[in-house]
Amino acid sequence: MPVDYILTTCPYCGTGCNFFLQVADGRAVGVVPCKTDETSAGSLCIKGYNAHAFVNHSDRLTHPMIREGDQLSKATWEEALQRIASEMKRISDEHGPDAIMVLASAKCTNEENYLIQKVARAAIGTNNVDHCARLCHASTVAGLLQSFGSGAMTNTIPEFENADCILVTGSNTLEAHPLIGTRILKARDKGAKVIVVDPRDTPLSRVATISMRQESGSDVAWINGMINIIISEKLHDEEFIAARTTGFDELREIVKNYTPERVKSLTGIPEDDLVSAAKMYASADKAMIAYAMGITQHSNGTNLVRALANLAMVTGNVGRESTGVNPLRGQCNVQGACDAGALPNLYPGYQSVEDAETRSKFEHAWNRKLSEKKGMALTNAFDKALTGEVKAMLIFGENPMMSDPDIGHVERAISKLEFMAVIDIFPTETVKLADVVLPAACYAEKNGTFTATDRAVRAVRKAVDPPGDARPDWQIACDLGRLLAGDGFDFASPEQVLAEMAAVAPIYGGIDYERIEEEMVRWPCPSKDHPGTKVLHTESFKIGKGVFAPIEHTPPAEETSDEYPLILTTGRNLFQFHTGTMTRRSAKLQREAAGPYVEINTEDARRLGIIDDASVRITSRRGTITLAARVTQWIRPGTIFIPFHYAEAAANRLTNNALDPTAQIPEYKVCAARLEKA
Amino acid sequence: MLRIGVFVCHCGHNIASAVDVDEVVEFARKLPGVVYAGQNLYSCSQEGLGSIKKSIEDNDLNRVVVAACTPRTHEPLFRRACEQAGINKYLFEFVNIREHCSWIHAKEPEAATGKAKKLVAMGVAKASLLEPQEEGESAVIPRAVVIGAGISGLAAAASLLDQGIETHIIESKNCVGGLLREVAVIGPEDIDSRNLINSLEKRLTSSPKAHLHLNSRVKEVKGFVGNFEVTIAKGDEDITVQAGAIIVATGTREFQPAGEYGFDEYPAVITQLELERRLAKSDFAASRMAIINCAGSRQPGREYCSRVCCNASLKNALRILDKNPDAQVTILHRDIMSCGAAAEELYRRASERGVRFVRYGLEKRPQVHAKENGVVLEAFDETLDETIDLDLDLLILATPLVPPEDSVETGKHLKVPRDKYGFFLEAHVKLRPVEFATDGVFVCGSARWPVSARECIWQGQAAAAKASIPISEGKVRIEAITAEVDPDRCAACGNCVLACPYEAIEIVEHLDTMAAKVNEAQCKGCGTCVAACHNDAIQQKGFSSRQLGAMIDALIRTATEGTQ
Amino acid sequence: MRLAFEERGADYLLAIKEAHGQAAPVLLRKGDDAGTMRFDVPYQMTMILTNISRFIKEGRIAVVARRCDERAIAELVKRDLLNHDNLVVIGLACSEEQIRECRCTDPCPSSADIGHCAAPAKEDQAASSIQSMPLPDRLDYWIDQFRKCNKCFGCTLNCPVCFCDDCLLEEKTFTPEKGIPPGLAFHLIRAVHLADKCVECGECERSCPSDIPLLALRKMVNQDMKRMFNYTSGDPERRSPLLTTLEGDPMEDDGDAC
Amino acid sequence: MSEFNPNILAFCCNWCSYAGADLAGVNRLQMPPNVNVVRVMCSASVKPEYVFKAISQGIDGVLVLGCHIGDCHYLTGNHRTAKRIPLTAKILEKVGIDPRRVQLDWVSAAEGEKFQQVVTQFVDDIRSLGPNPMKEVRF
Repeated sequence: MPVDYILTTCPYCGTGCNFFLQVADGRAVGVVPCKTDETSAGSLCIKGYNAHAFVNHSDRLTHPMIREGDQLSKATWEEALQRIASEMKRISDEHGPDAIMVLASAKCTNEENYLIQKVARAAIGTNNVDHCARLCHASTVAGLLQSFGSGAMTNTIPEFENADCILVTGSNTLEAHPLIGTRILKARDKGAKVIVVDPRDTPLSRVATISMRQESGSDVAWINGMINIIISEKLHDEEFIAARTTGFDELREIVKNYTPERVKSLTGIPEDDLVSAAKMYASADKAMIAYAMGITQHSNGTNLVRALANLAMVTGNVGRESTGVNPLRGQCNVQGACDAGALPNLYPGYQSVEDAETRSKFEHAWNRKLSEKKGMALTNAFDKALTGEVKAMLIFGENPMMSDPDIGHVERAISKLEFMAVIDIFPTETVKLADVVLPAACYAEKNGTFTATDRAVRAVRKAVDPPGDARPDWQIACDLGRLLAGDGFDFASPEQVLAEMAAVAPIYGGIDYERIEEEMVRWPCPSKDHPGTKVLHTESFKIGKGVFAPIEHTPPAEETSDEYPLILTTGRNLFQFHTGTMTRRSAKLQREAAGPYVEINTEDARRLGIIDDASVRITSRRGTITLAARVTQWIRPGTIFIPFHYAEAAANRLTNNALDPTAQIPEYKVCAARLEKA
Repeated sequence: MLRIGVFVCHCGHNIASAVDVDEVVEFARKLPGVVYAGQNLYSCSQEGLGSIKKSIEDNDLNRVVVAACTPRTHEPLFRRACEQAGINKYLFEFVNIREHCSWIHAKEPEAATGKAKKLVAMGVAKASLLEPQEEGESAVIPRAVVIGAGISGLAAAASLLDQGIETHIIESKNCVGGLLREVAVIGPEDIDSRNLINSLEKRLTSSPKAHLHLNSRVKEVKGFVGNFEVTIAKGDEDITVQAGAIIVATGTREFQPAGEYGFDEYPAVITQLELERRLAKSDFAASRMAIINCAGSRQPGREYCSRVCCNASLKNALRILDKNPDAQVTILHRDIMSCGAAAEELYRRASERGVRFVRYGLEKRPQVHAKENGVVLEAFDETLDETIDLDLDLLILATPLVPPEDSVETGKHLKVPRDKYGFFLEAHVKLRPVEFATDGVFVCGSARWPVSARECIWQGQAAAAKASIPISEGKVRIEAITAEVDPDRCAACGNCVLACPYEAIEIVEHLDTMAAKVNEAQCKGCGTCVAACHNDAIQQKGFSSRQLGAMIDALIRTATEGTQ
Repeated sequence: MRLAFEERGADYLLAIKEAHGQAAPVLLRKGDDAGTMRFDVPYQMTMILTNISRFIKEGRIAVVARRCDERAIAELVKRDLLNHDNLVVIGLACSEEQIRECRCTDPCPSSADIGHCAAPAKEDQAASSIQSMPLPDRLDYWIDQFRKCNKCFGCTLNCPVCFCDDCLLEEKTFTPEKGIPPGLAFHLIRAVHLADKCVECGECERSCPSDIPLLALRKMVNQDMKRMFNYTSGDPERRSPLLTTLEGDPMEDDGDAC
Repeated sequence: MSEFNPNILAFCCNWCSYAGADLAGVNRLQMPPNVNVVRVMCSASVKPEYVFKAISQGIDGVLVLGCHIGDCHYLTGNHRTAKRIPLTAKILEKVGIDPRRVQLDWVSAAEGEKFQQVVTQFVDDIRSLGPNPMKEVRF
């Protein structure tokens, strides 16, 4: 047929919208929203509408390349795969398998992530596998596992629409998860109260019922402050607390010190607003919390997540429809990559690598002896590369030269590596430093599944052929697996891969292609006759009782000084996505937000003599970038914001790689900086 | 890299008396892209232009903004200066702070200065987005059309023919000569008007290149400089003439003062032209006469001085005395405008020969009363401060000249403006006399203002000289304000095709799709298509949406951020 | 719906069918398995048709079209953006529910091949209630609505009569806001662009993730077009009054300031 | 809060109304200093987009002036203006902006006095309407 409409899943944020790729003459030429899709309901965001644009871009990698001196030269698949396999074997033989770090990708399918972690664990023999969830929601996974026993969104996207109150913090929802943001708007239009807590006035905060701008890094204070108000106003759910939780008394003791006055001094939030917000949240019948990087990307990220869990449990807002604690995952398959075990401490389905019983289950399934040692986090791997403990990296579809904090540090670390292979669709900043480059197929060119932020497993369908010699990552992983290990990688299709994953990961136990083809299933789904799960923790928590965690406010790792008087925070804008690899190659998206900029408050700008669009230089303790000023009243005075999409002025040259001790997530959201006219 | 120079003009006191030029210069200096800001006493003077040129070179400017008077008159001058200094003339932007600011806010210097800053900010904003343009050229049809065969039209036609230019003359009457045909002699030198008309007519009839269309009217005019198409209605027949230039010499007519001073009521009350007619006859017999000057002019509704009447009254008074030395002639006047030595001599002679001059005012206008075989005129003499009664055989009203009835039509055909009395408005009285703002269309004689026959001839010749410039050059430049399509943006919806008043746009194939295309020679640069286009695929050079958008932004910015 | 191929001699049929549990647009050729056809989901067929027609240079396409599609097609044919000779229109009568959703006053296709014509809606409650607000309240209302806009361009991309590939609203010339929401001008410019072509299919409102009542705005402007120029979009005979001279369309003087 | 001083944008066509404005200047006809003229070749080139942009960003009023119908230097250019601009004002009314903030009038090259009158009247109108509410709106 000359024109086809292929139903598939959006490759951008984790909302998991389905749409039709319009294919004509073998090319992806457009996007049509799917009116009957439960998630998107016939709408999309601007990125979704442009999801076809980068697919045909002339920059696509079309053939394998091997480094010869300063140059990457065209090679055959045979040569390139052999080269990777032999280097991996050599380094494993010389330094042990733990000298190799494998990075999986939140842009790859569940099947591919499963295979990539299997390459690391079963073929190379190391648990050193991680992916960019480390940089976004590692603290969520850690925090919610501890509080609730499950590190995922407790509820689902459509439920937002029916909530009575929605507390959004650290999430610029309308820009970063547009179709979740608009669900919140629908709830608002139906009368729900919306509370937004963010150092920036986001598009959502402008239509919110209450908008509070806290100082970056002061979140524990206002959360504890709200809990304190709720308890002292007797708005807490005693029944729920007694029946379903432990540790309430310790929490009560701790939060007592967080009076509205003290919270104001720590956060800058006016007392009245805090009290109103607390009452509003606590007195709603169904109150949801949504959060994202503004909570997780802190050196106390895990604690912050647990503080939000405290808030939800205190009011009994867990385990029912339109309640819960809802981390909004930012990549099309970051949820799935975690589910599939692309984490150094967890096998597929969140099963600990340190648990002997689990390990033996996997050893049996994979027919291999597996490492007992917990692997290395992505954020630690670059430190270890500098010290020489890590010698090689195998990177699937990640771009640490843009995405990781303190890029200067990453660059130095990569230069120390003996070998780095990168599999990607575009010549990213990281690809340029690789020893071997393999061209991958993008989402439109392969079959598979993505798991959305609300645990919905959604089909990705092949619409067009990959360009040139590019191949899907699952085939590449299988090829590498076979070369390194021989058996265990003979999959003819992603369908077979998911079948194996379902067999070892109970939360996926009942999920297969036949079901995915026709219905939307959310894990946990332990068996074929299980309908999947919308709301988690309905009867009891995964770990039995929910655990209150008494958390104290701690200042961020880096504070302002005379030399660096401003707080720098980073994030997304609507039109670009992450390191810009795809969106900056989509003409319309690029036109909307073409170049790097820093948001600075009108008052600060006046004081510094900076006008809109003026070129400014920003310096942190780690680096300097030059970019355009965007003077706005939408950001707190004293705080500046840089979207991290732009390689020419990469925000992560400036950010701090201070890590959360539990989750090893870097503190992207706070560092000290100086701004001056360029 | 933008390097804008801003030059603010004092225009002597014209601007500087209301606008604080120093302040505007200081303000301009801080605008984005401005590297130089200066001021001139008279920017348009040799000295002013020289200093602008020098600044362009010294400061390596690539955009020039002059804040002075109106682009309608002075833009060519400054554009030329830019060209001489090596900048494409389309990189020049004019800001009008005189007509649009200092002159109309003369009593509010502070507000005028604030507004001047806004206007300068807008001009600079537009200038930063100006682009160099190439002008197109178009051929000129070596033929001229003169509308009107009065003395001005005849003089213009004769002059064109002298230069060997084929000329069509369109006359609505059945003979040439126009209003002058009704006047026997032309004062103050007493020239025989018939001889004058005949000699000019002879120059036409003797030339094979002259085509005189009598009993004809202009029916339609299409086209533009160098390429007009004039349709002439001659009886039942339509003739189409292609021409490179058009001269408007439609002349004037005498105002008929219905109801004033007993006109239409008493047969003894006549107009000056009627007097001319009677004087031309041998049986002229009246002996007691008065002439009222400014009858129907210099009064509310017709405020202007008709310029030719005073001399005509003096001349006719003397002619009456020549015929009947005993005649009593009184001239009632408000001021006698007899400029020049010859006319002043006329006045002296009239006084010497007993013509009585009575000055009247509008407050106490002369009254006319009935009388057998004449009228009684009761007039208040301002000089004597008393009322006098005059028994008259004839009362002559010196009424003003007014535009012919069809001047409205003529104006519409040619798209040229008329003033509030209906006379044609030239582009600028001093800088572009006898030219209309519309290129290729010229005006002469009393069509533009009541003038004497002598001036008619001068102006006819001047218009002919101007009209011959494009014809002898053989080509005209098309100002680079035409519309342009970005075929990659164009959706080929045809909005512009439909909107264009000139049918200058068509949809053509572009790569594998369709797009609009502007025929540049047909495009007149109105920009109607631009407003019809939904996605800015069509832009007018020099008036792009980005440029105008930047002007709006600048206006908003100066309003919110102040003009300090 | 084989009547497209057999009776009306089409080479292709554009319709909606059931696929993967969803209603999906599909282009069929004679003999293809249509599966289960769906007529209950209001996809904007004209928009899909226009996109398809760029790639199908030969052959006639049959399209399942509602009344608003017919009118949208008329607008496009007038502008030579679609060739009527290459189209076969199969009329689909709207259900009562859809008429209610669109507050549609003209729901019945010229030939109702599928379904039965239901009664048109009387008036748009949303539009009239907005119209009845005093100006300051109305402005507040719209500002609150437009603040929800997250510039997905769904209203333009899914619009059957929005035919530009590059949209003016993507430029900063008239809508200088960086980021979202775009300002008031964004919506006003769209309103004027659609004034002489909107067929009130309601797709802008349906595809708006933020539920901005865009159809109500369109209807209000269309009423003005009717009042001022006696013009209704979708009339195959009449060109836009905004592009023609006054001779073509003398203005009704409705006593306004202008 | 100081006295309301409207910030007004006017589009004048080159041939008639700009010349009329010039004539008003030549005749020293005094008028309020709130109107800032942008010269365009024909009033028909005034995109409704300019008006919407200006009003959305807080300009208090937009005045569009062209040649009288029948006198357009570009034949029938201003016929489009005669329809476009009133529609533009109507659309503004739909979203709650007073349509009197956008006015269209015809001023010939000879009508310096009319230019003065139109400007004075428009400034008065805008003064009575008060500041454009969009000035206070932060989207």
